[in-house]
Amino acid sequence: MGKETGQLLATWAALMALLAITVVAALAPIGPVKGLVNIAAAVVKAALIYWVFMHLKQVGGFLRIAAVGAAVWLLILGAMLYADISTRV
Amino acid sequence: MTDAVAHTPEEAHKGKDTAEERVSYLRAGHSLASWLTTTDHKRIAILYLIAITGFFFIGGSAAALMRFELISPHGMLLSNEGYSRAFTMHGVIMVWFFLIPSIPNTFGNFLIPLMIGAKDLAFPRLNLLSWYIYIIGGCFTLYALVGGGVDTGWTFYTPLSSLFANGHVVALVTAVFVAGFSSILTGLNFIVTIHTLRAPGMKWSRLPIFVWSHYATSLILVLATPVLAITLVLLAAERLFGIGIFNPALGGDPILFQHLFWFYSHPAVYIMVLPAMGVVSELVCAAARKRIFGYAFVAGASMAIAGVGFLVWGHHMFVAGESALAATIFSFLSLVVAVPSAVKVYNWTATLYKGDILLDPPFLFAMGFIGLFTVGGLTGLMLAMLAIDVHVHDTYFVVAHFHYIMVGGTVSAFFGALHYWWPKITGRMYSLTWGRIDAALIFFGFNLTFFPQFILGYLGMPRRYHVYDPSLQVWHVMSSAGASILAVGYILPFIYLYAALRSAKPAGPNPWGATGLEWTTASPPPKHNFDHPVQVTHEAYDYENAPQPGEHR
Amino acid sequence: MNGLPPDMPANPLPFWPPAASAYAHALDRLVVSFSALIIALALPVFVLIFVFAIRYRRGRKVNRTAKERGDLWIEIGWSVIPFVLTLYFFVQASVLYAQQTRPPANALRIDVVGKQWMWKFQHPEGQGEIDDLHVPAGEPVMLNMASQDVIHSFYVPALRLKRDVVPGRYTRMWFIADQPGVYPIECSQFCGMNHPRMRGSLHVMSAADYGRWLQVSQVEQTLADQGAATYRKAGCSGCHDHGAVMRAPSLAGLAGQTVPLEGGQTVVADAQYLRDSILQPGREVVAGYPALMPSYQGSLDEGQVQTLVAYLQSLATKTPEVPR
Amino acid sequence: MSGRASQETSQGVTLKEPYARPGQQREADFLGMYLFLASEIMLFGVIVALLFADRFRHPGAAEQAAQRLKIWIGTANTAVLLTSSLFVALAVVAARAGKAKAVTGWLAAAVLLGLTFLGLKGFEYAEDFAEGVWPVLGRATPGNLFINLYFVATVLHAVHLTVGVGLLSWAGVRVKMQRTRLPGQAIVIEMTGLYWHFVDVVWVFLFPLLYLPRP
Ligand code: HEA
Ligand code: HEA
Ligand code: HEC
Ligand code: CUA
Ligand SMILES: [Cu+2]
Repeated sequence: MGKETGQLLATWAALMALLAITVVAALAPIGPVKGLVNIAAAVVKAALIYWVFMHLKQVGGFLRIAAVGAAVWLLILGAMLYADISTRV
Repeated sequence: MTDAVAHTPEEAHKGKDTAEERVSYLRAGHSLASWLTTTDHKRIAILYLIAITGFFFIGGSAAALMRFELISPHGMLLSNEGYSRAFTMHGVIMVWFFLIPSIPNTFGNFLIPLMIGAKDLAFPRLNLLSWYIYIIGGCFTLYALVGGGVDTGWTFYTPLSSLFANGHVVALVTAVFVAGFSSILTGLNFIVTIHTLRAPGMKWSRLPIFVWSHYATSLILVLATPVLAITLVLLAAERLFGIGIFNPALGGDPILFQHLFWFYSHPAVYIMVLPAMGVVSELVCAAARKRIFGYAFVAGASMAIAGVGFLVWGHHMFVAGESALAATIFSFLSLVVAVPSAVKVYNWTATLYKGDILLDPPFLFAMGFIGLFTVGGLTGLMLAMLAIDVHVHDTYFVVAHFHYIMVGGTVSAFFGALHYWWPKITGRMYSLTWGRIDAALIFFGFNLTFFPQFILGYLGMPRRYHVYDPSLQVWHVMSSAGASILAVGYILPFIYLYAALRSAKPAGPNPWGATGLEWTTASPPPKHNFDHPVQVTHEAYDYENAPQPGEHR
Repeated sequence: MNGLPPDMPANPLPFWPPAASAYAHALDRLVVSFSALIIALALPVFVLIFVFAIRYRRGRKVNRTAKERGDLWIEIGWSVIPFVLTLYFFVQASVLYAQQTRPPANALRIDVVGKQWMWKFQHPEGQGEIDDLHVPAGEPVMLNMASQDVIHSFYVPALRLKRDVVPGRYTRMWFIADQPGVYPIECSQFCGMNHPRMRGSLHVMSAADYGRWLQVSQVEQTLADQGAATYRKAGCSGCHDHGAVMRAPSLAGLAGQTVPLEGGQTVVADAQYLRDSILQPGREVVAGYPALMPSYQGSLDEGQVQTLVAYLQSLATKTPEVPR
Repeated sequence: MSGRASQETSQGVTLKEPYARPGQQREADFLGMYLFLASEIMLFGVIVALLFADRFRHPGAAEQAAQRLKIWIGTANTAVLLTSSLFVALAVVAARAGKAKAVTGWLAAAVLLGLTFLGLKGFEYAEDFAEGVWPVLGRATPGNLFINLYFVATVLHAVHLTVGVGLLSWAGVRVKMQRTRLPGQAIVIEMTGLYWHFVDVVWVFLFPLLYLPRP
């Protein structure tokens, strides 16, 4: 088993662990924080997949921006939508 | 197939082909199939040119119909529904099937590889695919048109479009959805090309502004278009299955549709104007025979417009029921986005200072662009002012605003580009006199058509009305008269440009004495763009060392 | 027809609309002064392009030396100065707009329903009108607007005001018209086939004329009374009144109160909430009650719901201190 | 067809028309794919934004409605997809090393998992329908809105996944038939893999947002 394969397996294990955490958090009676835990776990999972499986670890700076920059635009959409919906009368 | 074969008898008879023409991309294969399966960016550009011209005339015919109808205050020709269908088809076709692909997919496609010294776009087959996707979208549009049309307006507001409108809403929405993928693929192709295929020495700081503005445009194409795509999917699902996301009766929110629509469509207006700004930057420099004033600022302004342009969409919804806080934020940001536009306009003007100005047709179109864009943009600022918009929203004031930018601006730039690069694309020079007459005709006809609409709008004439108060008729008659002049102005080039194809005057590689790699290769360019390896040693617009314009141009 | 006020001479070449309120005049002033600014910003561009094109045209012998390539301070100057100038107008326009969102408490409330393709108005005294709206001059009037179907937009050019009328929610608009006369009302949001014919007239009347109009068009029941009738007819009383079999919250004094909801949130019982409670009862369920109330979507139209809302709100004013 | 010239370089990489260097071509391929996926981020991002908007507008409704979904199928499917991503990643490693046999093996395994996902999803839909969790006949309750969004999101995801299964199979067959030669054309596997991982990422977000809201 090469070093690279080992890394992939470790990543997979981490992903599965995060999945377990999410499901447990969702079912446990821990109140509204569970929403945050779930989102956070999803973000970490996505980051792992992008970083390792999708080679962001290996590619250059601009490619990294190109790959995940769209998230910033989504945040714009979300923020402005929120600005409207939350303050409507 | 390459050189000197298979001429039509007519051409052989005239025997006027130049040596460049015989080895040009135009002659690399003559069969229809060689065009329809080409992966040469220059040929695909011409495929686009033909297709968008067709759609421009369909959309223009709808405009002609509307302007004819509006001569009388009582509606003399069309039913209410007929008129609604006319402006819906006009808007949809003009926006998605003409203006958005107009400059990028024709001139961008043709010129970006030439300008950066590449053999082709990064993904030539993808480029062809995106033309086919565009054509499929176009077929859906034609189907919706022939099948009786749609009466929702180009904005497809719910719940009218989802629950009430009859007509081929789903077909038309599909058309726009499909065409969107063509946009995405083209944008992606441009970005990758500009990143990876610049010739040795073509640093970012040496890129022509045309390339910069297409780069900015492409970012919007890639990031905004998918939002429209999914929104239209939801709209279709709403209409077909009643999923209720935009339906207030099921707890949905119709305003949400507007948010998503404008999240795309406001950036999309910059898709329509940024390439035109790129064209005008080239034209102004070539006209003044000077380096552009403030290169870094003009290039940066394109990027700034693309970025900030994503933050202002809510200015279309000031009276639609968005919150006052959101409206104020959007209003403010709309003023911010005017700043990079101001930078462009003032830098173009400064570029002309102490220039050596050629008054040839392309440059007249460019100056027309600057003036009309300024009027359109500054009235856009009026619209961005909250209280003013409350009065003029959804009136002819808005109609006038966007035609000033889109028709007076972008279409003028499109014609400017056509006149500027026509000799490069075809190798032949047209009649400059006719070109000048045409530029003047379009400028005059345009103002006569659309200036009265500002007044109509302030008087309170709502848009999408075909019956109106008789006291307003004078302005409408003026507008319709202007539109007929405009129509002549748009048809005329077809005559003299076509005549140029047949004329004996080869243009030579660089008729305007312009800088830019595209002028260093033959006209029309050979199949692989450059006969020699390209090496860039100078910054853009190095007019000090440029050749002089051709004598008879 | 629905054109300019009949008592005004028809202007053969109108280029400024009549103004019927102080607000309209204020807006006109803003527009004129802002137009002056944008002309000032645009004129240099127009003039210079023209002058340069002539002065520096090719073949003319002029001094072309010292070709500048750009200058940071020039760039900053012509971006920042115009921007700052527009900010002044931004503030003014935003202030005017903000005023629009806050109707005065004493405003005369008129309920408006937009439906394909007509405007329905209901006065508090119970008068109903279609496409014609009579209002007193010099008094604040607040329109509480609902749509029966698609989005419409209530537009009175003479007031320089418009507001979309959105299905599923109430939107509001208010004004003080001070110029008696008849002014066109338009629907400015495309709403289907007869959108260009969805027009009406705003009759602004002096206080005396308005009083007379109220007399002449008097109806038996006020809006709240009509609501009370609907309340009984639709069977609301069967659940909500004392002694009903079903356990449902009492509605007396509800309007304006803060209601605790199932799930912990609270909400103020404004017109929008009352409307939603009737048409989408499942959306916000009162804490401690079963979600058993049926939806009246489809059986009551927006106009009837407005009468109900008026009725429920009248209960609040009659008995303000009912403990919940 | 005015076919595109292509040539083999010394490293065995197939160099296509506009490119002069293998590194340049590789960068272009990666950039192109990342940008395409960026556009997909926006596409699915809208659905996510709508889910948030829905939860904001109807507090509590999502928490109620989500309990009607089959959380265990969702969880199992997440595990299935994450594992399939591992297999695809291993296929890429093998492809870069030129081990064609291993590549087809990993790809076949990933395809199988993809099909498992689709099978489970189909079963879940059938159960949903049987229990009346059904989008079309929506009554006027906010919970239905959530369910409808659930259907839009998962169907859209399933369509992407189906395309992914197709791509993986196509790549596997090409490797098997030696139409795609490794390691010279490993880029084919890498690009297909990027797409597959992306579909996985989408699910990683959809899963908690759809299945896990709980009061
Ligand atoms: C190419 C298309 C295009 C472009 C570039 C623009 C550019 C702008 N638009 Fe326009 N717009 C449309 C196309 C376009 N628009 C369309 C199609 C609609 C209607 C859609 C529909 O409802 O059907 C619309 C509608 C529209 C509205 C909504 C109106 C309404 O429905 O009520 C608003 C409101 O803010 C607006 C604002 C602006 C602004 C601030 C800009 C700015 O970007 C303009 C910036 C330019 C300048 C300002 C001029 C140059 C600057 C100077 C000369 C220097 C001085 C400047 C300063 C003060 C800094 N536009
Ligand atoms: C994007 C580009 C674009 C372009 C290029 C144009 C070009 C023109 N437009 Fe259009 N327009 C829009 C985009 C565009 N428009 C949009 C988005 C809307 C909003 C739609 C909506 O509300 O949903 C709109 C709406 C719109 C209206 C408002 C309709 C209404 O609200 O009631 C009007 C009215 O005058 C109008 C006029 C014109 C005219 C006269 C031209 C002219 O410039 C056109 C000139 C071209 C020609 C005239 C073609 C020449 C060919 C012929 C003349 C052949 C004639 C043949 C026969 C008649 C058989 N347009
Ligand atoms: C079948 C019984 C029933 C009928 C009939 C009924 N309601 Fe209700 N209503 C309820 C119940 C139970 C509640 C509390 C649960 C909830 O909020 O949904 C309620 C709540 C309300 C509320 C919110 C009360 C609060 O305290 O916030 C209003 C307002 C209301 N109803 C008005 C009406 C009107 C108006 C009608 C007639 C058109 C009507 N109801 C008919 C049972 C009924
Ligand atoms: Cu109602 Cu337009
Ligand atoms: Cu806009």
